[in-house]
Parts: sequence; C-alpha cells; structure tokens
Amino acid sequence: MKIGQRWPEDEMYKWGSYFGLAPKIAKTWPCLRFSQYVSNFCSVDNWRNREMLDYVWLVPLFPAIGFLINGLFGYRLSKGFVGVLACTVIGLSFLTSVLIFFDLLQLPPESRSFEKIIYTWIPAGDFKTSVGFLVDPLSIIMMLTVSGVSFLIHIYSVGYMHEDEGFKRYFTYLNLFVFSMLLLVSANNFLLMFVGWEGVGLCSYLLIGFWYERKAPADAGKKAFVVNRIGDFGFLLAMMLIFVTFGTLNFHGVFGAAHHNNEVSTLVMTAITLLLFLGATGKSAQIPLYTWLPDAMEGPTPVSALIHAATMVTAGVYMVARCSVLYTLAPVSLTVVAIVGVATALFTASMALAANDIKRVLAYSTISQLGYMFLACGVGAFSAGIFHLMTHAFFKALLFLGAGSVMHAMAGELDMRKMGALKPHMPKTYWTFLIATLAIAGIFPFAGFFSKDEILWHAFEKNTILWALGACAALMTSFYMFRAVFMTFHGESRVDAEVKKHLHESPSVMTTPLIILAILSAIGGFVGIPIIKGANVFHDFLTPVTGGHVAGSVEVTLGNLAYASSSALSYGEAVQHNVGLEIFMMVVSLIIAFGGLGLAYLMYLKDPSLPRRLVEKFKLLYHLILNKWFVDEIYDFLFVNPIKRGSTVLWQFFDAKVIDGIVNGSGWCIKWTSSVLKRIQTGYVQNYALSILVGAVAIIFYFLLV
Amino acid sequence: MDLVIPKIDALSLCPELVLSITAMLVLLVTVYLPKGRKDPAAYVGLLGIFIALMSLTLLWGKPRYAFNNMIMVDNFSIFFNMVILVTAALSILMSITYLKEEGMSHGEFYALILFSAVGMMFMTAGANLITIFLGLETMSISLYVLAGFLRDSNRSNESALKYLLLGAFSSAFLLYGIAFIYGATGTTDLKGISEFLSRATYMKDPMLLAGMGLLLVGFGFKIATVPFHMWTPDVYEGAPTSVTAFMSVGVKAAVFAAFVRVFSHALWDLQPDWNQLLWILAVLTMTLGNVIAIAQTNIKRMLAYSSIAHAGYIMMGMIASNELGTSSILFYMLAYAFTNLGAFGVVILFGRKGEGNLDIEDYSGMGFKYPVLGLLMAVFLFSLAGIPPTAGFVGKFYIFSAAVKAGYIWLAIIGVMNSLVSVYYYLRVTVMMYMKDPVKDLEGLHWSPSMIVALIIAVAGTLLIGIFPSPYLDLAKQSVLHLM
Amino acid sequence: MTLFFFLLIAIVTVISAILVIVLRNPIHSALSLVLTFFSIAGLYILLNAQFIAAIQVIVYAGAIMVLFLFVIMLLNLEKEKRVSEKHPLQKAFGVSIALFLLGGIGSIVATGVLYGNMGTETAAKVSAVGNTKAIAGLLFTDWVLPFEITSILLIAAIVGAIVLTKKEL
Amino acid sequence: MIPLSYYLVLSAILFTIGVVGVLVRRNAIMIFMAIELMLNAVNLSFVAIGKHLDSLDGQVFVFFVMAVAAAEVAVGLAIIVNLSRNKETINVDEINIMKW
Repeated sequence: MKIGQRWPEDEMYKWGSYFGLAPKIAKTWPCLRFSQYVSNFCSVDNWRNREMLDYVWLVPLFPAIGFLINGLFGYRLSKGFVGVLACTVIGLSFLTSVLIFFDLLQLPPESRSFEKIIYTWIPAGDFKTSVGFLVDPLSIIMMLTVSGVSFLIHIYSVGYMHEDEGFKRYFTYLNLFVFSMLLLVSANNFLLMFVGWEGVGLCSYLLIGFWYERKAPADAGKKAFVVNRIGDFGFLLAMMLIFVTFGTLNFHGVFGAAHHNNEVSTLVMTAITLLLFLGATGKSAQIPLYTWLPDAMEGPTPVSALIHAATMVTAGVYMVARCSVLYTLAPVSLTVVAIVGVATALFTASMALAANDIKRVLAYSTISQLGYMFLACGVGAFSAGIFHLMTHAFFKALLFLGAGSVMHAMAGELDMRKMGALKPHMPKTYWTFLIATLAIAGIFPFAGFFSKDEILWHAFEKNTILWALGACAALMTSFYMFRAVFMTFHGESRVDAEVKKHLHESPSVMTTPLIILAILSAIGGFVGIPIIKGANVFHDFLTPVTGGHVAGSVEVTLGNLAYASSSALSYGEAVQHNVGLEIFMMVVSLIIAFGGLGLAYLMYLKDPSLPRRLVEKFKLLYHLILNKWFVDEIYDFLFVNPIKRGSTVLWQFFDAKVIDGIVNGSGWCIKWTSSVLKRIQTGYVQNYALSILVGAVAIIFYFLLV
Repeated sequence: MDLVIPKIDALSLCPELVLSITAMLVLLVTVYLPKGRKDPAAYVGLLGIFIALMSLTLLWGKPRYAFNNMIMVDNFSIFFNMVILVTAALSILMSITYLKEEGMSHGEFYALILFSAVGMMFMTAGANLITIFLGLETMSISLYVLAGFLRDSNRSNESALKYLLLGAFSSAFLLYGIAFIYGATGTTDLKGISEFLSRATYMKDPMLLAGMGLLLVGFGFKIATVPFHMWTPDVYEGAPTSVTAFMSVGVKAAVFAAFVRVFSHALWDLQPDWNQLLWILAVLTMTLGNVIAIAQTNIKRMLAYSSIAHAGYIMMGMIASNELGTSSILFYMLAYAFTNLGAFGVVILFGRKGEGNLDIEDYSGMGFKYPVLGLLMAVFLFSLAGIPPTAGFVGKFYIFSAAVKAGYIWLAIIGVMNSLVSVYYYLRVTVMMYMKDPVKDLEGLHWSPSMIVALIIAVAGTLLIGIFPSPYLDLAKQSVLHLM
Repeated sequence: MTLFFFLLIAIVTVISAILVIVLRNPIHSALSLVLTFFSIAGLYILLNAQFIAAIQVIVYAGAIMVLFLFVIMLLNLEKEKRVSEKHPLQKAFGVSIALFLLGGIGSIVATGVLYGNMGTETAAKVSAVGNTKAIAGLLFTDWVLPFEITSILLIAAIVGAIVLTKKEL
Repeated sequence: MIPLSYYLVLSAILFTIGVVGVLVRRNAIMIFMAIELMLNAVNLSFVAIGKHLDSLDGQVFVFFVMAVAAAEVAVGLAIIVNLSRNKETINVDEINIMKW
C-alpha cells in the first residue's frame, strides 16, 4: 500500500499538519510491515489504514518485557545493558504510541475509538471482562505523555543513578511502574484499569522506599501505600456499584448504558462518581488524602519526577476524565470535585510558600496543580484538565529533574537557604529550570499559560468564586516558584565552602532530557490556543471523549457517537461570543502571574530581610504553614495510632482473653475480672475446647430462638 | 435371609482404590529401602497419584451414585479430588528434602499422606453422612499422626496433641449432629434427607435444626471458622511445614466439598435458616483471621491466620448459594491450592532444621540474596492478598461478584475491606525480602530437584489461573452443573 | 419392670460417668469409665441391640479401656493435684456453658418426638432373623462401602501408632 | 416400654458430662477418656433413635463409630506416649509452647 493512499491530502486533519513527518517514520518502522501482514488475519472490517491500532498492546508490553528481563536476569547483566534496555523498551513504547496516534488521526473524529480485545479474561456468568485495550483521543494522549516523559526520565536516570548500588533494581521497578501506568491508561475496562492502578501503587511504594536503609524513605513508602489503600477501597466499591448497576465493567458498555439509560438514579450515579473520586484523591493526592505525596520525595529524584509528572498522580485525573460521562450525570459529584480541587490547590500552594526544601516546594506545587486539574474536571472542562495534565507533565518533570541536577551538584543538599547564585555554575540547569518556572507560573507564551488560563476561564464561566480562589492559588504559585528560582540561582551564595568547590553542571545525559523538556514546556501550549476558532486543536481532538465544553452548560458524548463536529462548532460559536471577556481574563491571569513574580523579586532579591520581618509579624500563621498545618500529626493521632493499638489489643484479646472477656461482659466485678484476664494466657487446649463449646451452644440457641 | 451384595462398582472407586493400593505399596516398598534413603517410596506415591489423576478423567461428565447411594461420583467431586491430588503430589514433592533435613525420612510419611488423601476423596464424593464422617476421620487420623511426625520435636508433639484432642472433641459434636439428623429425617442419605425436607410440611423441627448446627460445628472446626478456629495457628505452627501445607489446602478442599454437598444440597430447604448464620460466621472468620494475622511474627502462624481468613472468603460463595457462588468456591479452592502450597514451599525451602528461619524477620534481604525465590514468594503472597494478575485476584473477584450478584452487597464490602487489610501483612513479608538488609546468614539453601518442580508447578498454576482463568472457570462451572 | 431396670442402669451410668471426671486418680477414673461402658451395654440390651451390647463390652470395655489402663500404668501417672489449679474461673465458666448445652439439647430431645421416616426393620422382623445376622446383612450390603473405608481408617491408625511410638523407625 | 425421651435425655446428660470432663481435667489421657464418654453418649442416641424408627441403621452407625473410636484411641495414646517421652508431662496446662 502506498503512503499517498494512507495519507490522503484532502482528509488531513489539523494534527496531521503538525507532524507531516509521520508517514516517513511509519515507513521505516519495521513492525509495520509485519503488522500489515498480520492485520489481514486480525481485522475484518474495512478500516484498512489502522494497522498500528491493532498493536496497541505493544505499548504496555515493551516495558513489561524490560521489567521481566531486568528483574529475572538483571543480576547477571551489566549495568550498561540494564540501563540501555530499560530506556529502549520505554522508547519503543513511545514510538508505538506515536504511530498509533497517527493511525488514529486518519479516522474521522467520530470513529476515533478503537477497542482491541486480546482475550476474555474473567467470564462470570453473563458478564465478561476481557483483557483489552481502548485507543481513543484521551488514552492516546495519556500514552504519549506517559511514555514520552518517562522515556526522558529514564535517560536522565541513567546519569543520575549511575553511582547507586541499586541501579538494576531501580530500573526494574521503573519499568514496572511505566508498564502499570500504560496499562492503566490503555485499558478498556475498569478491572484492567484497576490492575494498572494497583501496580502503580505498588511500584510507587517500592520506589519511594527505594533507599530503604534509611528510615524516612521506608516510612514515606509505607505512608504512600496506606493512603493509597483508602483510595483503592473507594475505587473497588465504585467498581462493585458499577457492576451492580450496569452489569458490565467495560468502558463503552458502562458509558453507553449511562448515556442512554435514564433509569439509573442520580443518587446511584453520585455514589459511584464520589467513590471513584475517593480513589482519585488517593492516587492524585487531593484533600484529604494528599499527605503521602510531599513525603514521596524521599525516593530518588527522578522517581519524584516520574510520580509527579507522568505517572501515578495523573492516574486520578485520567480516571475522572475517562468517566466524564458518569460525572456529567452527577452534578453533585462535579461540584464536590471542583471544590476539593480548588481547595487543594489553594491549601497546598500556601504550604509551598514557606517550605525551604526545594523538592518539598515542588511537591506541594504538584498537589496544587493537580487541584487545578480537578477544578477543571469539576467545572466540566475535562479536556482542559487533561491539557493541563499534559503541560504539567512537561514542566513538572523538568522542574524535578532540574532540582535533581541541582542536588547532584550540591552533594545532596536540598535546603534552599544553603543555595544561591548557582546560575553561573550550572547555566543549562538554570535556563531550563527558569523556563519551567515561567511555564508553571502561567506566563505567556509558555505551556502553562494556555492550560491554566483555559481552566481559570472555564471556572470563571461556572462560578466566580471558584475562579477567584483559583486565581489566588495562581498568584501563590507564581510567587513560590520564583522564590525558589531566586533563592536557588540568584542572590548571594550561601553554599557551604566545602560544597562550593565541587559545583558543576551535570553531564549531558542529564541535561539533554532537560533541554527537550524545556522545549516542550515552552511550546507545548500551542496545541491548545484559545479564542481563535479551530486553533484549540487539543480540545477538538479530545471532544469525542470528554465532550465539548459549551459556555454555561456541559454536554457530553461518547466516542462512537457522531457528535464531535457539531460540538466543535457550537464551541467555536460560544467562544466568539465571549471573546472580549476571555481576552480580558487572560490579561488578568498574566497580571497575577507577574504579580507573584514581582512579589518574589521584592522579597528575595531586592530586600532579603523582608521575609524575616513578615515571619515575625505573622508568627502563628508561619508556623502553621511550616508544620504543614499539623495535618500529619492529626492523622497519626486520629487514625494511625488507634489502628495500630487496636490490632495488638484485638490480637491478644481475642485468642487470649475473649472467653474471660465474656465473664467480664456479664458485668460482674471489673477489678476481679481484670486480674483474671491478666493471669490467663492461651495456648491451652481447654481454652480452645471451650471456644468450640461456646460456638456450639451459641449456634444451637440461635436455631432454637431465631 | 439372603445377602444381596451390591454391585461392586470398581470404576467409580477407581481413584480411591488406586490411591489406597499405592499407599500400601509404599508401606511395603519402604521396608526394603535402606535407612535414610526412602526417596523411591515418595516416587511410588507420586506415580500412584498420577494414575489416580488419570483415572479421574475417566469419570468426568458421567455423574452417578454408587454402592447404594453411599458415594456420588460427579464432576463436583472430581474437581475437588483433582485439587486434593495435586495438593498431595505437591506436598510429597516438597517433603522429600525437608524430611531428610529433619532426619525423619520415612516411607510411612508418604503412605499417611496418601491415606489422608483417600479420606478426603471419600469426603468429597460422600453422599451419605456416614461416608462423609468416615472419610473425615480417615483424613484426620492420618493428619494427627502427620502433625506429630517429627517425634523428637516438642512443637510437633504439642501440635499433634492439640489437633487430636480438639479434633476428637469436634468429631463428637459432628457425630451428635448426624444422630439428630438421623432422628429428624430417618436417614443419613443426602438424597433421602433432601427428599424428606422437600416433602416435609413442618420446617422448624428443633432436632433437625440442632443437628444442622452441630454439623456446622464439626465442619466449621475443620475449615477453621471462628469460633472453632483456635487450634489452627498452634497446629499449623507446630506441624512439619510440608504437613501444614497439605493440611491448609487439602482439608479445606475436602471439608468444603462435603460442606457444600450437605448444606447446599441435602439441607437446601433450610437455606434461609443457615444462611444468616453463615453470614455472621463468615464475617467473623475473615475479620478475625486478618486482624490477628497482622500481629504475627512467625510466618507459619501468619499463614495459619491467613488461611482462617481465606475460609471466611470461601464461605461467601456458600452464602451466595447460587450456581455462580458454588462454582466460585471451586475456582477459589483451585487458586488457593497452588498459591498456598507455593507459599509454604518457599517457607520449607527457606527454613532450616528445627525452628530455623521461620520468623518473618528472617526473610530480610532474602529477595536480593535469592532473586528467583524472592520473586516466587512475592507472587504467592500477592496471590494470597488478591493482587492482580494472580490466581488469588481472579478467585476473590469471582467470589465477591457472586456475593454481589446474590444481593449480599454488605458482605462483599466487608470482604473487600478485609482483603485490603490483608494486603498489609502479606506485603510486610515482601517488604522484608526487598527492603531490609539481612539480619542473619542466608547461606545454605538446599535446592532439590523435587522442590524446584513443586515450586514451578505452583507458580505456573498461580500465574496461569490468574492470567488465563477462563478454562478453569469453565471447569468449575461444569463441575457444579449436576450438583443442584 | 423394664422401667425399673432402665432407671437403675441409668443412675449407675450417670454416677459412674460423673466419677470418671471427678476422681483424681486416673486409674480409678478409667475403672469407672469401664463401669459406664458396661452399664451402657446394659442399656443396649434394653434397646434390643444385643450385638452392639456385645461389642460394647468386648471392644470398648475390653480392648479400648485396657489400652487406656495400660498407657496410664506405663506413664505411671500420679494423681492430679487439686492445688495450683490454673484457670478455675474459666473452668467454672466452661461448666456453666456445658449446662447450657445440656439445657439446649435436653429441651430438644425431651419431647421424644421423632419426625423421621420409619424404617422397615421392626423389632419382630429383626428378632425373627436374629439381631446379629440382621446387622451383618446390612453391613455387607447397604453399608459395605463404609465398612471398607473403616478398614483403610484402621490401617492408617495402625501405621500412625507405630510411626509415633516405635523406638527405631 | 421406655419412652425414647428417657434415652435421649440420658444421652444428653452423658454427653454433657463428657464435655465437662474435657473442660476441667488437666491430664491429656483423662480428656481423651471424657471424649470417649461423649462418643458413647452419641452411640446411645443412635441406638435409641434407630429402635424408635424401626431401623437397624442406628446400630450400624454405632459399629462404625466404635471402629473410629478404636482408631482414634490407638493414635491418640501413641501421641500421648510420645509426648510424655519428650516432655515428661501430659498435663495440658503445661503444654503451651505455642500461643498467641
């Protein structure tokens, strides 16, 4: 088949024009020949041009292969090989996703949804769950982002972890992590998504606690795990409820049924979506389950980059966007999502204001940005949320990798108070870090500007208060990020003399990913240009999945409903309607961003004593913020300790003392019984026989009386 | 008075006969083997198990009663017999080196395992309460001895004594229950009981209900439901590890088979009465098992509590009491067999003579020292915890969805919560293996071929059932077709 | 008259059974257990179960109790001491729960009504063939499979007993 | 003709005495003997019920139960003898290495 036929000029879509190179890549990709060969067997329908779509399973498979090889034989392989292999498999995944992406583009928007079912996994009665993959605009964007950013982080890690003893173990976990995440975003049903969901949780645990010899990482890993369990519980319950309500777990099945079937009560829908959202708050670190993420920086820095940017935390946002159909049917849930999102954004941004640890600042900023994404979802602008997810992946990965580069130079120092004036020592790191900061602060024309502005605009349309809170968080973001830049790279050097001698720029294996990410952070926003009709290609691309956001109201459609074009049209009209206002809001956003910049400049460059005076003035607030509002302590007090104690008590109590406990329960003499309880140990046969007897008597009386 | 000897339906008894004969052959063979080199006895036993497995396939798909309705050979019993035979085979494979290391390599061990398996198989096929009782006793008596097989070990002795006393005690209750049911219905034949009950106009005969309750005590003891579970940790801890592995799976499989047959078939008309009670017991069982397991330091004890919890999950399938629920029990049992045997296999392999290396602490750093063994253990623990893509996950999913489908949503929610709790203690072992430095010398692992074979079978089963469960689900579904 | 015999034997049974669990010397306990078994055999005779009565005496009172006595002598057991009773309360509790058990079961069986299907082997029929022959007939026809299972059970038990106690295995 | 309930109540009493014996005696052999008492109580029930129902099955059951009891005693006493060899005691109060 000739290329010209595969890529007809008149059917070109907007995305295609950006990537005119694609056919050439596709041609050189050897798997394609093979795929053409095999696709004759696989496909019966007449979409002749979607060979790569059939191979979507390769995307998660490559990292899985890397994981297996590195995990089973890693201890016999050389370090170099392990590193190269790990990077290669992720690179292959990325390449495959790119090819799939182009194949998807050839389809008309309304049919851009492709399911590839490998086999039926669990047949349970009339209900079947398959191992299958779903390719649609949403999942392909996630696949591209995840595999792309992960690839860069892998390359960076080769340099960063080079000296570490656990090099091989590290890459084994890393591959497993990416595998789970890709599985999560490409699954075609909730159950398979849950497999990835669990895998991601597990890997984050392994990677955060990577340096297990030290107490802090081990604890942080444990915390991440426990908190995520709570979220998983929500997800599981939601799954059960979905299963009961719709009788299937397949995305198309569920969303189709939800869309067409009006019998499902709003209450059930609200319950499902809220439970799903509980799962999302766990994974995506929202209030009240956010506490694990700041501690997660105890892992190696590239892992933080991976967790914060490409994998793990984005899972929650992805899941909410994936279930946009359900959320739209449950307005209450949407409101909850929006409120939680904006509250998280504001709350954690405030925590970042006073943090002195550079990674901690970044961690809080991640939570805050995730809050933005949920705010977007909450106001029904799912595509804006995903847009921000993507741009955030670029600049947050860049920020963390930059911070890692700084750490590398500073011999592991993280305290910004001991930095300063690093700019001349590490120019590449500085410039890339600055670009990322500009992007996250939302300064035109960097990527963050477009996505953040879109969110704020939709929030403004929905509710002015949401907008105001979001804008406030934006101000703080801009402030603390520039504060970090100024404290780290500008001003006077506060670096220890010992460390100062070793200051150096990182090797190119580390700086190259930085530069690539910097480019993406700089121009990544242009795929979603607002206002100009048809220029927001990102939004239009996603519309078939997430529905168009029409001013004032939300309309949602399914992937395979012929809907997209009309929606895009109405969106365009709506945009024109408010063009003046939207431009005004953009300017406001910009002013806010620059305001934060200026404030940071004032306080940390121009007049460094200002912060201390402020601290003295607002001592209480400062301490509250510095101690993370004492949330951890409250959690420990309320939940963790009682559970720990309760388990021990139960354990000793039940097998040892429950029998006497019944005596106790009959309410005789408490003092007398307690002495008995103390004396009586177990391990005695007669204790056990008594337990059997009690059970038997209870059962007999149960039958006699009930 | 003429004696009309019933037709001796040897074909129906084929697997049991093969196994019994093998067991006696093992006893004979072992006499002629030199001291301390009794391996051939084990291989004879394995051969017998293999032949018995083959003979099972002859009977597949042809349900029939035999010996005056004493046994029922149907797909249901064949499925469970398969699980039991696989369990016996894997346990024997795991025992060979283990017994040598403990200095107790005797052919009688394998014979007793086989006798016990024969008892279990009579339980699964039993269509009369007396057959079931005798099968149960055959199984138990062999197990009492096996639990105390390490004659010089105080723990093993203690475990045998506790098991014996409590087992006999609970058997008396079971027997009393049989007596009551006999009195209330006039028969011990399961088919007769169910026919009697479907005819009966009164439902609340207290004698019948009490008999049912006492049966529940007897069965509940063997499968370790709360409050009849207290023997489990002690016996599992003290018994030789390979016997623990065999007990934890085989006994559960056999007793659940009988349990389902008696309750979901013979006593079906009393389902409203026992269902609520089982609900309570299931919740208690899984909750207590999981909660107490958290605080354990000995891995065998921890697995004992975990097996209590698993009994609770399996009971959910009974409570659901529909075809899906029953087939989910079968499937879960299969998944549990491979998983639990595998986990115990690693414990055996990693253990030392006497009480060596049984603390969870001892597993520190094991994952780095022995990457393959660590990975295997991780797979088994994940499967026990119900983390995909392992057999345990599919099993749990299947059981929970059966409960949900039958309308027991709260039960399913409690089950889900429990399995989330359980992840904590399973993962703790994994954490020890991968996130701690060794606390002691980990040298001196005896990789024996038989153990490697056993572990490969176990891990292959665990993963295969987890990733491609549908053939096994079909098998389980076909197995319950003729039951109801 | 039968009622008188029944009551007499019943009282002996209960008293000797109580003696089993209260006497502190194990040998005395075992001997009162023998007495209990004998009187239960008497009850079997009252119930027209001569064969069972016979094997009750031979197997239970004879073989099993001799084994018990043998082991008690072998181990040279001393009297249980009353002092240092470890869990008096638990035992008191246990006894009271056991009384509940008695109450529960007693209230069920005291009605003396059985709803079960009647069998065909009436007393007259059985006495015509003879109790032992009738039981044998059942054992080797209807119950032949359980009978065979018992043989496996006994082999397992024999092997087990030898494995556990033989000096040199 | 003695009413069935007499036998059954007597059997319940014997069973309970057996249960009490299991719970209060400290000597493993004594516990075991108490269990034998329980089994005999059940046997009595079987025979009485069988007679009342005009069925010999009850007596057949007793036959099986006796076989089982004999087997159990053989194994049980072997276990106890073995234990006393190792531990010098068969007092169940002192047999609790494994607990909690």
